Amino acid sequence: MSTPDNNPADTPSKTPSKTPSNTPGNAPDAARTAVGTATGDTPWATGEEIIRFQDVTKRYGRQVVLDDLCFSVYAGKHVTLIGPSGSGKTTILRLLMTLIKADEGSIRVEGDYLTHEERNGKLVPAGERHIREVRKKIGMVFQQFNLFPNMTVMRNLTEAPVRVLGLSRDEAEQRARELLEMVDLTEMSAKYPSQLSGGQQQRVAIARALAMRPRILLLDEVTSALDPELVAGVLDLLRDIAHHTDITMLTVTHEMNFARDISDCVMMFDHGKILEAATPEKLFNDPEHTRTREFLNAVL
Amino acid sequence: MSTPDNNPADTPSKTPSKTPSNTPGNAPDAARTAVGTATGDTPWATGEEIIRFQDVTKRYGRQVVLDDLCFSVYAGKHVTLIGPSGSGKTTILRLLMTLIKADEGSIRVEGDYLTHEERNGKLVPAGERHIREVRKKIGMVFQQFNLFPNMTVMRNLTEAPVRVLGLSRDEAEQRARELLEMVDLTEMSAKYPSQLSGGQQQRVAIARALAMRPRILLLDEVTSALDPELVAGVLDLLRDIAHHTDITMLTVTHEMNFARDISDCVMMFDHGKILEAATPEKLFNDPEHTRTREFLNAVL
Amino acid sequence: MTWGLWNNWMLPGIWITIQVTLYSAAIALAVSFTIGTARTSRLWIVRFLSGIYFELFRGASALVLMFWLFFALPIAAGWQLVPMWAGVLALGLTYGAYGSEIVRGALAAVPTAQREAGIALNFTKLQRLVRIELPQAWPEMIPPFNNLAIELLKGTALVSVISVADITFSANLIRFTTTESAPIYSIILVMYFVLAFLITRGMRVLERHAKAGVGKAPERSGGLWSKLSLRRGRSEAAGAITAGGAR
Amino acid sequence: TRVGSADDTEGGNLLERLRDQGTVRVGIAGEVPYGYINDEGELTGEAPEIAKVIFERLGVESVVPVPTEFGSLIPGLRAQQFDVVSAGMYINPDRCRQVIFSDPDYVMLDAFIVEAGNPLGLSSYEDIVASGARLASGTAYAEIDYAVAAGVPRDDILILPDQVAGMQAVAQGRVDAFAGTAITVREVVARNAEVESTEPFQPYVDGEPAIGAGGFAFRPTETNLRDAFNAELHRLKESGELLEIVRPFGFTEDEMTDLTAEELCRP
Amino acid sequence: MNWDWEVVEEFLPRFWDGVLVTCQALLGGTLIAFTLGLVWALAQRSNLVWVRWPVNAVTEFIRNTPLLVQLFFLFYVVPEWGPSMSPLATGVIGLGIHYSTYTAEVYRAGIDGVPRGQWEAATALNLSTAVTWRSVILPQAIRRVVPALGNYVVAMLKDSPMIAIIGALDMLGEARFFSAETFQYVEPITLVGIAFIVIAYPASLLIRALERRLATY
Ligand SMILES: Nc1ncnc2c1ncn2[C@@H]1O[C@H](COP(=O)(O)OP(=O)(O)OP(=O)(O)O)[C@@H](O)[C@H]1O
Ligand SMILES: Nc1ncnc2c1ncn2[C@@H]1O[C@H](COP(=O)(O)OP(=O)(O)OP(=O)(O)O)[C@@H](O)[C@H]1O
Ligand SMILES: [Mg+2]
Ligand SMILES: [Mg+2]
Repeated sequence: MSTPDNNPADTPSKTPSKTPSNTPGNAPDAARTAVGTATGDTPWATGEEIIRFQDVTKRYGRQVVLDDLCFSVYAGKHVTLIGPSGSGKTTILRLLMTLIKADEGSIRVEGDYLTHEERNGKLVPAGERHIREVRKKIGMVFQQFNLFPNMTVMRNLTEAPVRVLGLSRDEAEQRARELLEMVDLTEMSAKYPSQLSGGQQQRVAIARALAMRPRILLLDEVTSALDPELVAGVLDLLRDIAHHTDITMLTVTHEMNFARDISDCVMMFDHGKILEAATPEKLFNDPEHTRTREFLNAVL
Repeated sequence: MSTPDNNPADTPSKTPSKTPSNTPGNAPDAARTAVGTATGDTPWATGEEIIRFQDVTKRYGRQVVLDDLCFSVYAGKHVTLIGPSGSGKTTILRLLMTLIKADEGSIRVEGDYLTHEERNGKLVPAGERHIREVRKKIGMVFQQFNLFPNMTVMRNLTEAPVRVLGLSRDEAEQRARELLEMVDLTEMSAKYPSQLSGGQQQRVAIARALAMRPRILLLDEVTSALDPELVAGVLDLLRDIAHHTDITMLTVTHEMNFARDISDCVMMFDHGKILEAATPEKLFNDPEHTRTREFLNAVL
Repeated sequence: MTWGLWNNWMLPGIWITIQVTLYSAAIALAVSFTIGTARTSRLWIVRFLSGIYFELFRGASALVLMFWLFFALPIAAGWQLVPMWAGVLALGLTYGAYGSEIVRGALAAVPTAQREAGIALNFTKLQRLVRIELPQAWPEMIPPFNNLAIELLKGTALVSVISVADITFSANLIRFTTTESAPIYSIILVMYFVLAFLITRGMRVLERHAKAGVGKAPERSGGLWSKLSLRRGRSEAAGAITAGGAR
Repeated sequence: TRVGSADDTEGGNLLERLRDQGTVRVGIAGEVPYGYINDEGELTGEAPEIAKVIFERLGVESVVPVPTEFGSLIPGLRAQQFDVVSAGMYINPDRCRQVIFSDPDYVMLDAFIVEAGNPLGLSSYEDIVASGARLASGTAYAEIDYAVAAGVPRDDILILPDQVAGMQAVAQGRVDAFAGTAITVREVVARNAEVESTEPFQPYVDGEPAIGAGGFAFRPTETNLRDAFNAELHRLKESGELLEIVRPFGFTEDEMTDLTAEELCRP
Repeated sequence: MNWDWEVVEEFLPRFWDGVLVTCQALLGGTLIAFTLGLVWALAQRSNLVWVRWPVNAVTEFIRNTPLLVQLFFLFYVVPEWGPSMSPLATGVIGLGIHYSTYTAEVYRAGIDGVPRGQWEAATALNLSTAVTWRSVILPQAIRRVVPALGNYVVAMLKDSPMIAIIGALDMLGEARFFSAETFQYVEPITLVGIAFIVIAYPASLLIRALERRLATY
């Protein structure tokens, strides 16, 4: 695994600013960096740059899963990743969530390096403390819900706020109740996950992620483990969140209608590369690449 | 478990003849017995009656899996069983192979009762000896191949002929080599099953069943555990066997084209009953029952 | 057997056996969790040292260790343990080594997804272990721990050879006084069996509670035989985590 | 739990502590008639009965038995499991290096448990060598060394846990003879008609008679207690009370002695 | 701590005698445990209730009561009405019987682990029950069984010093005897303890290797 120290290409030429420095003015430039093939309008590339992948490469053994990837996501925007199976979509989310580490390149969240920190002007591998500080900004919802089966719904929602954010149990429960109301599961708070349907579990999982008040929410095919009749409920909830909060969303989904509804930008992946990125109107109606067209024909 | 003794309806009115007594003359009659709904031509009901199910009922707990079933199969004919999942097709083959026992009714193979024998004119539960004698006439190929993993291909093919038929090892190997040539696996004889692909394993399993020179071959969805690209090879082999030997075949399959190719008769099952039996031309093109039509629409 | 023998020796013997079982089980449990979790540590040195403990005490014979603690340690170290504690320590340390394998196995069986969910919620490693992984692994540990507890109960008979007056010791004494061997040994074999049976019953209750605690339905009980059968699980052939505390 | 190690007071203050507690723990090996638990579950035997009298006179009312295996008596004493070994333990130089002894309260010859009628005519260790008979003895019994000294190969001696096992082994024909002290043997054969005791005989080691004289053992630091104990023991001997105490256990005038521990400890 | 090599030297000849006895006990115990365990396992699969039930009850009882007490029982009680045996023979039989109830479980799990399809294929090929067991079931079961059996051999090794308590002079017995005579406890018992670890550790490594080797066909 290479660190920025032994990989000069990766070391940023200018010291990254701790406070977000991107202004609307340099957004198009960032967008170009982000997606080489982005053409025409880039309305999603405005505001504060909140996630930045720079030359990120990830390998498993000899297989290159992400290939020298660059892109940025801007605060409050909703970006959807689509692409065939194995193209590396999940890998991106897992890198961001620090569940895995990149082999090359750097990832920044609000200007902070994810796995490195500056000390005396030098970039060194980050300590647990720094990583947890950055990670606080990110929440994730998994395909398989991954609720804690040993805790009631209420405990699932309050455990992390209490233990990690240091909220009092009362505060945490208050917050949890609000969230349960939002996901329409008020009466389930004393149940265990195994007593809920898949759709209910996924709604709890979304609430659990939101309970940490993340600035960024990662959603990895959150409906694909659900029975068809339960999908709509979860998608409606996510639509709600997308339209009524200013949370930045990075979504992997196969639900194209949903992607069209909520996205500011849709990125098409193939073989660990971004094939094209565009507004949903553009990408779904008039894709640049034949590969994208094929893919959309297959899934729509 | 009921025996003929405590179930009068089941005791045959005439003593079954040891030697096959059915002549072409009484075949249509037998066919009527066999399938109540058989209409029009019954070209498969000619020749020697080799299998006869009479009033066979099989239950698992309170579930009736086969419901008072009657049918016959004639020597050298190829009969295919189709029907929805759970309709009892596998159960018929397993009854014939004496892997399970019927609750009521009798099954005869070449006139011999499968699980009973006559002694001094009385029908008594059959001894191991009798059962093995009747079973010699039947071979079976399973969905999951069930090759013996602890033996080479050659041993798989020779073990039973040597131990059961009393062939010398040389004879048995000679026979095995011929069969391996037939299934096109000559060079595999020293390999272990785990070193073969699924399709190859299934071809060995077919050869293993044929090595016992059975008069009847039972085939239970022999291709459904195979990867799609391997199915054709196995079906071709079975077509070959169907067309070039005089072996009686009782096949369960979802491959309708295959069924059409090889069958003299196709029987449609539903809920443990034969819905209709007819030549493949008739059944596939002009089924009597709407249920059959629905089923065919679903699978074709 | 007279009332005097029974009252002065056998009843206290039963109590001693129960005490030795409980104390050594407590030590074994502590060792199991310490070593078991240490063996999943990220730090190689922790893994290495706990691995050494595991191999050492899994290879050691409880009886030999007990002798060593009783006879050799006082001379080697200049201070000695009360005999019962030599026995308790020897049993606790050796059976703890087997127990650590149970803990490690059960922790490894917790889905990685749970660990990842914990990371996504920003729990520390220790919080994940204590709040997520151990509570989920716990119900899975109970059946093998049941088997281990029975092995431990059987092991307590060894303390009799360092003159701790447990059931077996009392039986030897009574055999000696009455010069009758058959009745007393038959009786105490049944006693041990009854104690083992009680342990199993207790563990079943514990398991039901633990399973309910993770929202799982209690395992339906089998027929009469499974009620009488004291062993749980079928790990024998797998060879990984095993009942055989004697391993 | 640690057991406090012996204190540094010159000669030890154990006696005072025992007086305070009112109890003394005596180690016994479960050997009839020296020290054992009787049918009623109570402590008795030649040595415990003497100990009861002496400790009473020393101001310690209650004597609590700690049964242990013979081989563990000395380690157990040193490990403070009990305060006195009251098992009729023989005094010999090896043991004197580990513990200190009171003066002996009896002397004892050896005897064998043999099949009824003594078919092999065994009456000494030399007879065992000559006849090739199979010999057994108890764990850590002094008789083992006597037999070895007489020429019995050590590996041929079956070591059994105690004389009851020895009696059974002889009765079942597993061994031809079980060697023990005359009184042990006398006592145990009384319970089984299939076996009998030989006449007591004097064992020899290197031509010297090996004197089996048993006493009470104390931790080496506790000389004060030992001396106090000795004083009372001598008084019992002089008054003849000693014989009266031990007579119920099969002891006679023959077993009384004036030997001292010092003589017996001399290598 | 004072370690005296002279004591070690003095003890060594007896130690080797003890090693020999330990090996004999282990070998004998293993043979009995392996064969008797198979008998139990087959009996437990019997169709006859009056075979299955008592065998289940007896094995369950033996497995859940202490080996040490069983050894006492064999040593003191059995000779009252049966044959009388030397301590070593008693130890071998005791170890063997005790562990046979464990190996029975191993065999049972191994046999149950053979897929049902194998039985069915054997029936379809008309193989007799005897041939089915010999050629099909047991060869497959043995692969699952061998490593687990190996584990129990190691377990038996570690339980073997119990025979010292009934007077068989294995490694521990010799050490005990030596110590009782010489009052030297540290060296002999430490030596014996190390010996057990030194034998058991490579043995368990071997078993783990075997397990990996046999895991696949
Ligand atoms: N732990 C791993 N070890 C080895 N290869 C891995 C691992 N995780 C992922 N991969 C490989 O990385 C590639 C990309 O995986 P990823 O899960 O990111 O794909 P995806 O786009 O999310 O696909 P899907 O739509 O199927 O979820 C795949 O080819 C996969 O085989
Ligand atoms: N061992 C068994 N115990 C209980 N029920 C059984 C058992 N075997 C089969 N059944 C039931 O018997 C019914 C018929 O099963 P069978 O296997 O004959 O169906 P099938 O027609 O072969 O179906 P499929 O196409 O799925 O193989 C099913 O409902 C099944 O659930
Ligand atoms: Mg994915
Ligand atoms: Mg089927």
